[in-house]
Amino acid sequence: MTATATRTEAVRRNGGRRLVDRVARVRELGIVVALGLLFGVTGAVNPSFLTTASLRDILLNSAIVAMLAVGQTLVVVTRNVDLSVSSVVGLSAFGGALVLADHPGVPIPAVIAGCVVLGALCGAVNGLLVGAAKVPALVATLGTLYAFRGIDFAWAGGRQVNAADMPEGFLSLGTRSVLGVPLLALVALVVLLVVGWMLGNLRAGRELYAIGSNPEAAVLAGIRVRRRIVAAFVANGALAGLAGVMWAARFGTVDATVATGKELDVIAAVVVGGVAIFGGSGTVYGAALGALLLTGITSALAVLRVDALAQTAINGALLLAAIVLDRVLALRVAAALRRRRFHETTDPVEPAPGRTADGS
Amino acid sequence: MNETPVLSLSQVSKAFGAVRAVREVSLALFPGEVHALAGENGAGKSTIVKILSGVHRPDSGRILLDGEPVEFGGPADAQRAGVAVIYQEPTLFPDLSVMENIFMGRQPRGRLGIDRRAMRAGAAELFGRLGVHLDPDQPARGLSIADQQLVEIAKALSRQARVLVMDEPTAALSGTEVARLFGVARTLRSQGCALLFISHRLEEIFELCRRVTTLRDGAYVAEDLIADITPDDLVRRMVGRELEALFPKQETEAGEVALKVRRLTREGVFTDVSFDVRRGEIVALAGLVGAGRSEVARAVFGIDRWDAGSVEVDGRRLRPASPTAAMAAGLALVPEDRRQQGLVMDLSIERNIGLAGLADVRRGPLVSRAAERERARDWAVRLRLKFARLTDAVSVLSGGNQQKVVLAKWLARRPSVLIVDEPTRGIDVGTKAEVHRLLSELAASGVAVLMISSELPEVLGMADRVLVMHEGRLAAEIPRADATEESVMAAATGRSRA
Amino acid sequence: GTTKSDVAQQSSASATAAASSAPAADPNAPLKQGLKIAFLPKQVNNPYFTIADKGGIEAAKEFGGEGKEVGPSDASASSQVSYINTLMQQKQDAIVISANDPNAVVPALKQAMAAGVKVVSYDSDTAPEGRHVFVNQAGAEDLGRTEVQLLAEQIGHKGKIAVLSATPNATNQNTWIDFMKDELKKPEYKDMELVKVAYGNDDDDKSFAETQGLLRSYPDLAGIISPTTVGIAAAARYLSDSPSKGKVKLTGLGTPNQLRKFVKDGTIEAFELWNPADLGYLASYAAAALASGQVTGAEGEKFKAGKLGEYTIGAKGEVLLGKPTVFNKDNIDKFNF
Amino acid sequence: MAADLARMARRWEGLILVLLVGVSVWASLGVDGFANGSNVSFLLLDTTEIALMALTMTLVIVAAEIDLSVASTLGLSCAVLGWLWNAGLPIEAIMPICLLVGAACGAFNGLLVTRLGLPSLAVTIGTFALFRGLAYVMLGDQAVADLPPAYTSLATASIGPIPLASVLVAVLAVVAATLLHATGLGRSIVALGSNVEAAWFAGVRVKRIKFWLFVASGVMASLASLVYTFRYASARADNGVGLELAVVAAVLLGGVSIFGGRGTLPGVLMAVLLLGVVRNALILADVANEVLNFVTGLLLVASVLAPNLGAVWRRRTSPQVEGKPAS
Ligand SMILES: Nc1ncnc2c1ncn2[C@@H]1O[C@H](COP(=O)(O)OP(=O)(O)OP(=O)(O)O)[C@@H](O)[C@H]1O
Ligand SMILES: Nc1ncnc2c1ncn2[C@@H]1O[C@H](COP(=O)(O)OP(=O)(O)OP(=O)(O)O)[C@@H](O)[C@H]1O
Ligand SMILES: [Mg+2]
Ligand SMILES: [Mg+2]
Repeated sequence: MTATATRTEAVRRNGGRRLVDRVARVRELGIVVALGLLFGVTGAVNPSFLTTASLRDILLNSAIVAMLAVGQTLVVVTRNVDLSVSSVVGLSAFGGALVLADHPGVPIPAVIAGCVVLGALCGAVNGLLVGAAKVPALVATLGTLYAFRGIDFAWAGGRQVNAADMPEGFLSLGTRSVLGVPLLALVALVVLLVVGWMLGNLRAGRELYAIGSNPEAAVLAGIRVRRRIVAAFVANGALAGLAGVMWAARFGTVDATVATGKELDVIAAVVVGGVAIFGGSGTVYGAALGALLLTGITSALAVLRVDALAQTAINGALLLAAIVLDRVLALRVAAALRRRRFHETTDPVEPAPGRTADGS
Repeated sequence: MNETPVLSLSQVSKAFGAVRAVREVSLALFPGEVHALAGENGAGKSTIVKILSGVHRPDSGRILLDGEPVEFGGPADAQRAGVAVIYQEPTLFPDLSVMENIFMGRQPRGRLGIDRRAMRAGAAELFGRLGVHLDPDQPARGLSIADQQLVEIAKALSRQARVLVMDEPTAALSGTEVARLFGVARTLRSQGCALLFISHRLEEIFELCRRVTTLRDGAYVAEDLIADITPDDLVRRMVGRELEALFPKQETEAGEVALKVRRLTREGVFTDVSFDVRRGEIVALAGLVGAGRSEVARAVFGIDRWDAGSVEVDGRRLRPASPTAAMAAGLALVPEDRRQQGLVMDLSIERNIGLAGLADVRRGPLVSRAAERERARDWAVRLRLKFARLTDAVSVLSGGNQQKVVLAKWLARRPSVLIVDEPTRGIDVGTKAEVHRLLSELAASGVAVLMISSELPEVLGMADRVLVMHEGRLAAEIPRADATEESVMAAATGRSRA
Repeated sequence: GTTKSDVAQQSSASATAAASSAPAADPNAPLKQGLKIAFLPKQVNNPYFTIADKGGIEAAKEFGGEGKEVGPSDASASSQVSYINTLMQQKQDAIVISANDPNAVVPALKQAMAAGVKVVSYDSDTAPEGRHVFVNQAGAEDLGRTEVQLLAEQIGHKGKIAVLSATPNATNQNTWIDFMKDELKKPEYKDMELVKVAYGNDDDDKSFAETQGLLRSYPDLAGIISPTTVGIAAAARYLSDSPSKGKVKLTGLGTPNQLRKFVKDGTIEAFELWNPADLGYLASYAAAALASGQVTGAEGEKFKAGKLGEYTIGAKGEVLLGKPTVFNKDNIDKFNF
Repeated sequence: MAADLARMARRWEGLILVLLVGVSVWASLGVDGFANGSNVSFLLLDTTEIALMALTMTLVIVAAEIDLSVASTLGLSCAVLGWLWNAGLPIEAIMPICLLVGAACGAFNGLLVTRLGLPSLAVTIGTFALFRGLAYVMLGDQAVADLPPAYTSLATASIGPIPLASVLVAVLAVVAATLLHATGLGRSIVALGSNVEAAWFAGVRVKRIKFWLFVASGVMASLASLVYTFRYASARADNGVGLELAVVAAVLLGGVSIFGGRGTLPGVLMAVLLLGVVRNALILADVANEVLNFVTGLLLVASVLAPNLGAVWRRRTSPQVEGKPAS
């Protein structure tokens, strides 16, 4: 190759690099735009939606789902999924509440730690099934979704733990604010930042992406795939356990049905947040934004005096709109990239290559 | 040489079910020496590689590291022992950046976790050594096969291993990159690294290696010093018989135009490409890696949408972006990436062969299993496919045999225009000759063949006409008589305009 | 084709034809021993039903029968139908059911009745042709009106009020809400305005968000009625920690255990509920009376229900448990359920 | 192909079959009231809707997509039925309209997936809420119950112990199984589920096929809605809430790979039956509901675990790079 050819090529690729950076940012931009639209429009119709008190409420409402979405992201980037989170939350919430109610002597931090460990154990069951026994994650965790809930039901036997049974100090965790920010939201934020940093800056974190991106290659690269997958599930379980006690502290009334069906909300948040469901890409920040968007929609509909019967439909429509908006933005950028003679193979009109395609 | 080998195999065997892929093979790799492993497709070369890298555990026999027996429980163990491997098929993480691919698991660490700047610098340095122009931050998804292979090479180099195993690293590369790679390999050799090199291009073995071990049907045949043998000797050891001429191109009379491409443009990919292919003619599309040859083929076949221009087959214009329409018009495309584009790895051999021609084996609305199998068997035999059962998944076939399945799939359709993209990539000498004979026969029977190839001897030997692409444009059209290594390379590197 | 009006004609025709063929009741027949009575709540492991069914099983023990609770863990009509069929196969003497869908369970119940099984509905009625007797915890009308009265007292008959219900199609809740609206038409409520009926879907999260939404969109809200236990608990929890605590009044239906804390801290002044254990107890006796032939479900028949005394079957086969209890600071500690 | 089938049978379908026979024998011997005509008839009837939706769900999952909106489509179709019935339309006209509504729902999913290239999981989580929400908008809290007795009794009628609805399932199952296992279209579905790109290169009309699979899934959901409505004689907006998980569970238990490209319809049908039999037998045996859930979960995990354990053991003795997670 001649020197000139080399230089033009280098220039071309540098331009490409800046664009790639931009695309990377755009991945979360789509959802930020959607969030902006949601808050802007709702605030315009009813300004009370944008008061600090209201924003606090929304933060508080999204804290638990956001935390679950962060945990779920850990699992999803490895090309797995954990449907059992809602059952783990239920189990942990009930377990924690029961201990607090029946053994008032146990210190609160010990109860919280216990719940986290309980969640981690459930996560370990999932992790071993998926990582060691090679049961597809969807099957394994659909199974443990039923199984953990069954244990919860058997344990509760129709019992309900009420606010009056739990110590005030514990319940106040669910409502207290620090510097005007709800404590639960702070906990979620800390979890988000820590996990986000680990995924981006630790070898182990990057290896999770590698596993999800190409599992066979991960083995060949000497990555301890099994160990990493188990770890991702355990971490997700631990976060679900933490979310469980948070749930108990927040709602005060706990029975065996706590959080039933929440797994779909969590997955929706992750998917809306731009985490590729077939692994390998996406960030916890996106997932947390997804959770914020979903709870934002629920709150906005409540504030907008939308007819109750229409809420579900509008919720679904807005969810779809967010996904489509995100996709259209991504397509725009991809097209712009190609026009700048940048290397591009995945023509969005054609089926994306392989099934690893991150379709979002 | 009487040093101890760094890594050696002693009497190892490995069977997959009934297939005895490797039978009591011994092999010794010495520091400062490039050792070649030769054999036909399915001879067991890649299996040996995977034993050396800890992917497979041998059924019997021993692996010795510095003369001491070791057991590799997995790739991680082999890596720790200083073995770096470039596998036959790229093993990249498409979602991650090129530099992360290179340093996965060994990312340089700074105070706050991974030190991206150091990683970028490291990648750039490796690319510099290989003369590759890749952006370290670019995601691996979408890299051409050649670029993927180059990243694989960089990855292996970055390990600074004592043993470097390369399973057909050059199959996807053209001359320039191969030369660079060899330069790097020689440097490593002189630094005392032991190298194992596999290639179906015999001239490469003779250029780079000192010793060659030959396998046939999984069994050890011979170990020779390269200096002691000729290419013909090597072929005889591999095949066990004499081979006919390598490029038996028949002279044919070109008929009317079958494929007519006019001013075809896909923005940012290729521009203003016009050419004809006539019946009975083999037209080669040459060029450097990344010149856009495959992209033209993809567009013509309807995989990608073109932005301007037209494609006609037998005088009828093709609908853009529809492989179905292209197939109905008699077009066939053997794609360059057999794993992603050519084959459905989980499906059986017969299902893969049948996939493109389901309409031909129909009985009413149903598929006739008998007809499907008959067709598959017919073509498997014609292409000398090495297989146990037609119902085996293609994923268990060796690389070359997989390539044959892709060929069979398309030839079984009896296309009138055949586009083959790197048809002999990873195919052994014997079969390569067969593929060439086949292409030449097809042309003789009136098929118009467009052949994309990065192998100059193949281009020169097979083509009636050579089209050369440079940076997304047709740079030259050279008739067979004028086609020489020099003229083609000149056009490919943009040094001459036709 | 077949249209709605065709079906209406046919069914009215057949209804007149098939009326009075029930065998006569024998009010003096003794309660049979060893009666097998199955309780089929909307959902098992629901604390409310657990208490109710325990009451029922207790009653069965008293009269020498055998009670059990079975049922789905999701409150869906289709899974209740599976249980009805199973109970029929098991040859239970009576099924005591709280219907998730008043119509969907009817075909299966009819089959069971044809096979000789007596059917009592409690808590949430089925369509009348699907059961012999409905044990009503409290008249829908009574409940709806007293809720409004409770709240009106607390807010001084003045201001905007809202309802936080369960799902938009919860039958019980909707009937009560209709009576609330009717009650509000009376002149003494002319200063009260029902501004919104919100639906928390009996989901903690959603009920929470809906309560927040109510307070945001109606900053001058005076009170909330939540006629569902999940809703009232979530609303109480939210209010207890918001500046609106004590200002926005909350009442509705809930259990004393669940709301004890909020009554004591002043979030809730008063709320009401019947005693679920008594409800199950009465239903159990009604089932036994049916299975023993004491009653057939016709209006005016009487039966004894243990410690609760004598009950009379009213119009449309309804038996009324009695008035709900109002719970407040003064009496709440006397109850434990 | 025969060998393919034989191998499949050894792994998956064989296991499910053994379980099915085993549980049935145990239940007939050990559980009162299981082995009698009316119970069997009820058991079969009770699996109808899940079986119907599982047929198309199998095709969709084999094509490496998923449709989580089926139960909501069912609900919407029920709501349309109730609404039109209240409006006075004859039922014979309403039924085809319902099927059209199902087709429209499926087409909507299909368009979003194929035209915009959105992942079907995301799309159908969205339409899961949208379709159910539209059902609420249409029918609100009304329950339409005065449906024509001719149809409601037809839905529960049976020939001997075999319900008519099961005959419908059987006929459609034969159609679907033939389509998947014996036609070119079926081959294409399997191929594109396993490797879209290679299928596209081989001239498979990827988008068209996926689109029509979603349409089929929608139509099947509305067909199931008709059976559901008439069987329970109740059209409500919340009909069939939560069925999608049951359908997916049955399909996965039947040995279909969630990654696409692998699975057989006989396996899925046996799995649907197995789940039905286990449920029925355990309820009859008065096993508490929590145990029932636990057993369902365990069954799901164990059925995949069992064949894998062998593989795991083998891997211990000889490490080998595993491709996709076995399923
Ligand atoms: N995982 C496997 N399962 C079953 N058979 C296998 C497997 N891997 C390889 N084989 C078989 O082992 C034999 C040797 O294959 P191998 O890949 O080592 O050949 P190779 O010499 O590398 O050929 P090529 O030149 O085509 O790459 C072939 O017959 C192949 O089909
Ligand atoms: N001059 C150029 N300007 C911009 N992009 C180019 C240019 N040349 C090649 N490319 C890009 O490089 C990529 C590699 O091209 P392609 O794979 O078609 O090359 P090829 O000639 O077939 O090489 P090979 O098949 O040997 O890898 C293409 O996506 C193309 O867009
Ligand atoms: Mg090989
Ligand atoms: Mg190419």
